Amino acid sequence: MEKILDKKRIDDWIAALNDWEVHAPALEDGIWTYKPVSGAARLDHPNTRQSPKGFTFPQREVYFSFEQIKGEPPKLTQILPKETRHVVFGVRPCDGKGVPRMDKVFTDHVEDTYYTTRRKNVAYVGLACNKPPSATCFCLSVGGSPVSTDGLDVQLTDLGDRYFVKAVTETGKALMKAAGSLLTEPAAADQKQVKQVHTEAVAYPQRKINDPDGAPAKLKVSFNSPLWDEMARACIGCGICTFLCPTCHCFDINDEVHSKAPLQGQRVRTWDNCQFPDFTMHSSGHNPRENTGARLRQRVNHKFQYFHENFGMHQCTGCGRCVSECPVGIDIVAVVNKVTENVG
Amino acid sequence: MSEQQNYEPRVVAFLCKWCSSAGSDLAGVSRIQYPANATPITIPCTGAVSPMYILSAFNKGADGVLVSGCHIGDCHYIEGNFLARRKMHLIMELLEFIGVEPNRFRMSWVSAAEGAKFAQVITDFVDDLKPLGPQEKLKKAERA
Amino acid sequence: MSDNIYLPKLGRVAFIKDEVVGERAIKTFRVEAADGGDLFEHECGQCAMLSIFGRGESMISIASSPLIKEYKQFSIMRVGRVSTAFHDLAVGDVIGIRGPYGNNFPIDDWRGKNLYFIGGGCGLAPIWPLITTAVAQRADFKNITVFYGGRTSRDIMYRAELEKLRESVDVHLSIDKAEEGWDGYCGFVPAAVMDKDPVPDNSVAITCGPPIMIKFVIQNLNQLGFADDQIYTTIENKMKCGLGKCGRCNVGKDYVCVKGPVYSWAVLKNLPEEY
Amino acid sequence: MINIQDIRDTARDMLAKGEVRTVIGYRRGSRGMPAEPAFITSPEQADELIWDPTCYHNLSLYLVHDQKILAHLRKASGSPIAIVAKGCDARSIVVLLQEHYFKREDVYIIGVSCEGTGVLDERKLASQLNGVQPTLAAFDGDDYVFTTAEGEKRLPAREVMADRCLECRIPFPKEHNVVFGEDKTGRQLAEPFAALTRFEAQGTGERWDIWSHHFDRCMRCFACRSVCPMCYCDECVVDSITFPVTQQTSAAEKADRVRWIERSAMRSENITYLLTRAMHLAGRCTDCGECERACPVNIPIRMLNNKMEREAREKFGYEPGASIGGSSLVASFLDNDPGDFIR
Repeated sequence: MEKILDKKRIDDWIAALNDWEVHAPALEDGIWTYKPVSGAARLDHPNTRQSPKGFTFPQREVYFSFEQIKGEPPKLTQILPKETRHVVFGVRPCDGKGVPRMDKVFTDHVEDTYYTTRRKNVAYVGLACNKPPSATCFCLSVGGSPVSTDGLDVQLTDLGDRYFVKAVTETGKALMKAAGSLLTEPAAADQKQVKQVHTEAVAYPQRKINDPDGAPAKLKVSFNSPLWDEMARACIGCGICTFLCPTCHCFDINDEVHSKAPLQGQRVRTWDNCQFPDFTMHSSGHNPRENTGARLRQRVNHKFQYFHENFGMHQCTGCGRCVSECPVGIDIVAVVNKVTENVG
Repeated sequence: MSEQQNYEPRVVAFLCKWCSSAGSDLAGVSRIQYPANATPITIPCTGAVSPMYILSAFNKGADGVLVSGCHIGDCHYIEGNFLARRKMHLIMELLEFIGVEPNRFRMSWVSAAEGAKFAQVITDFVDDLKPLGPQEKLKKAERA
Repeated sequence: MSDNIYLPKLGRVAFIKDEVVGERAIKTFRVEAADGGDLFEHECGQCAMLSIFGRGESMISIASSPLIKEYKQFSIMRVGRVSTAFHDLAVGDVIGIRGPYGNNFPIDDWRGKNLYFIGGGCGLAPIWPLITTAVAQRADFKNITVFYGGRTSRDIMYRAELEKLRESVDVHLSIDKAEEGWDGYCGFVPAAVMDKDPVPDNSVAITCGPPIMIKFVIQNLNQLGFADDQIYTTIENKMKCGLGKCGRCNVGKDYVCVKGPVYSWAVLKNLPEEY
Repeated sequence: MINIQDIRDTARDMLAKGEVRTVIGYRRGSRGMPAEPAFITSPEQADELIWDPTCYHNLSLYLVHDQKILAHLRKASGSPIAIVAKGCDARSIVVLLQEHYFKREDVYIIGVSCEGTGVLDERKLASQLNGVQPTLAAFDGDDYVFTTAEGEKRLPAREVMADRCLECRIPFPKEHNVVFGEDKTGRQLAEPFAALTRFEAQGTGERWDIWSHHFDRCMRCFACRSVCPMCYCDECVVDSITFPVTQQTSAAEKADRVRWIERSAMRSENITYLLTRAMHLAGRCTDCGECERACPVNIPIRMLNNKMEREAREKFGYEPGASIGGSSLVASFLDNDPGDFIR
C-alpha cells in the first residue's frame, strides 16, 4: 500500500490513531527524545539521542513481586507489561534495523515473555533518511540503507510538503487505513520523486567500514591483537555506547527489597553494560574481561563477529550514536577498520 | 480531625552517643512530654555522619532528618562537631538547592544535660514538618 | 504463567549438610518441589538458577544424579552475597529454583569405556552426578577411577560418599601437603593423576576444579596420550539469566549458560580464554 | 598564542631523554574534530600532539587510571608521566596531589593557558552552524576557526565557548613544570556562577520541578563519574561496579556490603547517586565541566558542583585546587564557620 500524506495533516492522522498511544521525537533539553505526542508532531529530527529500543526493552522491567512472612513460604506475583498499544513515529532506518536484531536475541532459543508482550504491542512508523542525519552515520557499511524498511511497519519518505507513505506490514496497513481519506493515491510524479529521493539518499557519502563482509573472520583471528588495548586506552568504562545503542541488550537481574519484615520486594531487570568493569566479574574476584581492551573487544566482536556467526548479520546497524556520544572519541568504525586492516 | 492533623511525620534522628543520645534519655527519664515521631540512631559523633546516611534516610521514606550532637567546644573527639557543622551545612544547602523544603533537614546541639532542649527540638521539628506533609520527593517508589 | 522463563518454581530445602567448614565453607542442600511432585528433569552436568528472594539469584551446578527424581542436590561454596544467604538457610526454608540450564556430559557415548574423573576442591560437585550415575549403571562402563583432592583433609567434600564409592570404583584422594593420619596421596591433583598413570585407550577423562588445576591436568593427560576429544571439563562464568540473553557469560560467540558448561578440550581450546 | 610545536618539542625531548614514560596529550580524532586523548610513548609520535578548541578532556583522569593499573599489577611507577593540562585540569592534579593520590614527582605538568578563550561547546556550535558539519577547529586569537565542507567559518570564541570557560576565573595552570601561553587570569568573559545565580532566584517548587525532571532522565550510565578524575574511589557507594573484589575479599565482606541504592534508574535512586556525587566533589571539583559534557542526556550536572563550589568559597573561603599543601574542605574547619542554621 502506497499513499501520499500532506505534511500538514500528519497530526490528523495521529489523532485518528485513537486505539494507540502515539510517540514521536521531541526536542527537549537539547536532545531529541521519543515523547508521547500531545498536539503537533514534527518529524524534522536528525535522530533521537536514545534509540527506540526502550519501547520493547525498557531500562527497568519488573519480573515479579515477592512477599514472605517469616516462617511461611514466599508468594510470587508475576508482573507482565501492560497491553497498551504504542506506535512510534519517526524511527530512522538504522533503528528499524535494530528491531529484528532484538527479536533474534529475545526469541531465539527461548522466548522472553516481557519482550514479546511489549513487541507485539508496538508499531514503528519509520522515516527514510533523504541524507545522512548525522556525520557519524554508516548504515550502508553494515547491510543497512537510508531507505531500509526492515523492522518498520510503515515507511515515510519526506517529499518536501508531503510524505510518501508505504505500508511494510499488515499492522502498517491497519495504521494507514485508520487515516482514511487523509491518505491519497500517489501520482506518477510522486512515484518518480520518491525513487529519485531514495536513489540520492543511497548515493550520499557516508563513513565506511572498509571490509564489513570480511570483518567477522578478520576479527576472529585478531582476538589477541595488541590494538585492542591501545585503542581502549582512553576508555573511561561508562555506559554511553551500550545504553544508546539500538541493539545492545545486556541486562542485570536484581532483587529490590522494599520491606524486610515482612519481606516485600520485586525482582527487576535493568540494562547492564559490557563496558562496566564488574560486568563479568565472578564472585571470587576473578574477571575474564579484566581491562578496557578486553571489554572494547567484546563489544566490537559481539557486534561484528559473534552475532554474525550466530544470526548471519552484523548486530551493529550503523546509527553512529556510540561514535558521536563517546566522551573520549572511541569510534567503532575506526576500531573495526584498524583491527581488520592488514589481516589476511 | 483534618488529614493534616492525623499525619505523623517520621523523623530519623542521628544522635551523638556522648550528648544528644544521653539528652534524649534524660528527656525520657525526666518524663518530659514530646512527640514520639523520631527514630533515634546513635552514632559515635556527628562528625561521623556521612551525607549518605541522610540521603539514604530520605530515600527510605523519612519525612525529616535530624542530626544532633555536642555543643561547639564539647566534642569528645575535640573537633568532630566542627567538621560536622561544615558537612551538614553543605548537604543542607544542596537539598534546598534541588528544591527540598528547608525544614526537612535539621541540625541541633543538645548536651547530655539538656533533656528539655531535646524535647523542644523534636517538638519544633515535628511541628515544622507537619504542614509539609509526607516526603515524596526523595522517597523510593514502592511500586513502579 | 509457566512459560515465563524468569519466574522460578518454589523449592523446599529438605536437607543441609556441612561439607567443608571455615572461610571457604561448602554446604550441600537437597531441594524438593515445595508443592510436592518433581521439580524438573535434568541431565548430568546441567545447572539450575537458585534464588533467595530479596538477595538474588545464583547459577549452581546440579550435583545429584538425574536418576534421582524426588530432589535436586547442590553443593554451594560460600563466596558472595547469594551463597552466604544459602549458608544461612535452615531445613524447611523455601527458595526459588529455575532450570535446568546448559548442555550435559554425553554419557551415552561413553558406555563401554574407561572413565577417569579428576576433581579438585568444590569441582567435585559438577561431575558428581556423572560419577553417581555411572556407578548406578556400573555394568555399562569399564574401569571407573576417581581422583579428587583438596587443599587439606578438611577441604575434602563428600567424604562419606567417597568412602562408599570405593566399594565399586577406584578412588584416589589427595591433599596438597602431608598431614598426620593421612594415608592418601600428598601433592597436587595433576601430579596425583600422573602417579597412577591412567591409560588413554578407550578412555574418557572428565576434570573439574580450580582453573589452574584444570590447566595442568589437561597438560598431563595430553602427555599421557589422551587426545583432546577424550578430555572433558566444565567452565563457569558470571550468569544472570541462564538463557543466553543477558549477554555476560559468552566465550566467543557461545553463551556458556546455553552451549556450556560442558566442553571437550578439543572444542574449548579453540575458544577465546574468557572464562 | 600557543605554538603546538613547542608542546611537541617538549614531549619529544622528554621521551627521547627517557625523562618520562608517557606523554598524555591530545591528538586529532578519527573524524577530525573533536580531539581525543593521546598516549605518546615514543619521540616519533610527538608530532601527533595537537592543541585546539576541542581539547576538552581533563586528562588528569588518566593519571588516576595509571595509578590503578599500577596497583593492580603491583608495580612501582618508575619514571613520571607528562601531561598536557589546562587551568582546570592542573587544579584537578593539585587536588589529587593534596589527597596524596600520587606524588608530585610522578607527574610532569605541561601547562597550557586558555588565554583569552577556552574550549568549545559543541551544542552551541551546532546551533550556530545550522547543520553544517565542521571537521576541524583552531584557535585564532579570541576567535575559533572551523573547517567545513562549505569553507572556513570564523566565530568569536565567546559565542560558542563552553559556559565553564566563560565563567572560568583562572584560565591558567598555576601548578606546572613548563607552561605555554600567556597568563590571562582576570580576563572576565562572564559572571562566575551566572547560571547558578539565575537558577537560585527561583522558588523551592520551581527548583524542584526542574531538578526532578532531570533526575528522572538520568540513565545511570555513570559517564559523569567515569570521566571525573576526582571520582577515583575503588568502591563507589552507589553501585557495585567498582567494588574491588579480589581473591582475598571474604564472603562475609561481600555479603554484608550495604546496598545504598538500587540499580534501577529511578528518580529516587538517581537523586541519591547524583547528590552523593555532588557532596563527594565538594571542595574537590575544579569545574573542568567534563561530567556535564559527557552526559548523554544533557543533565546540568555542573550546576550541582557549582553550587558546592560557591558555598565553599563564600561560606568557608575555600578554593579547590589552590594549593597542594592545604587541608581539604571537609577535613578542615574554621572557628567562625557559619552555624546559625543549627538549633
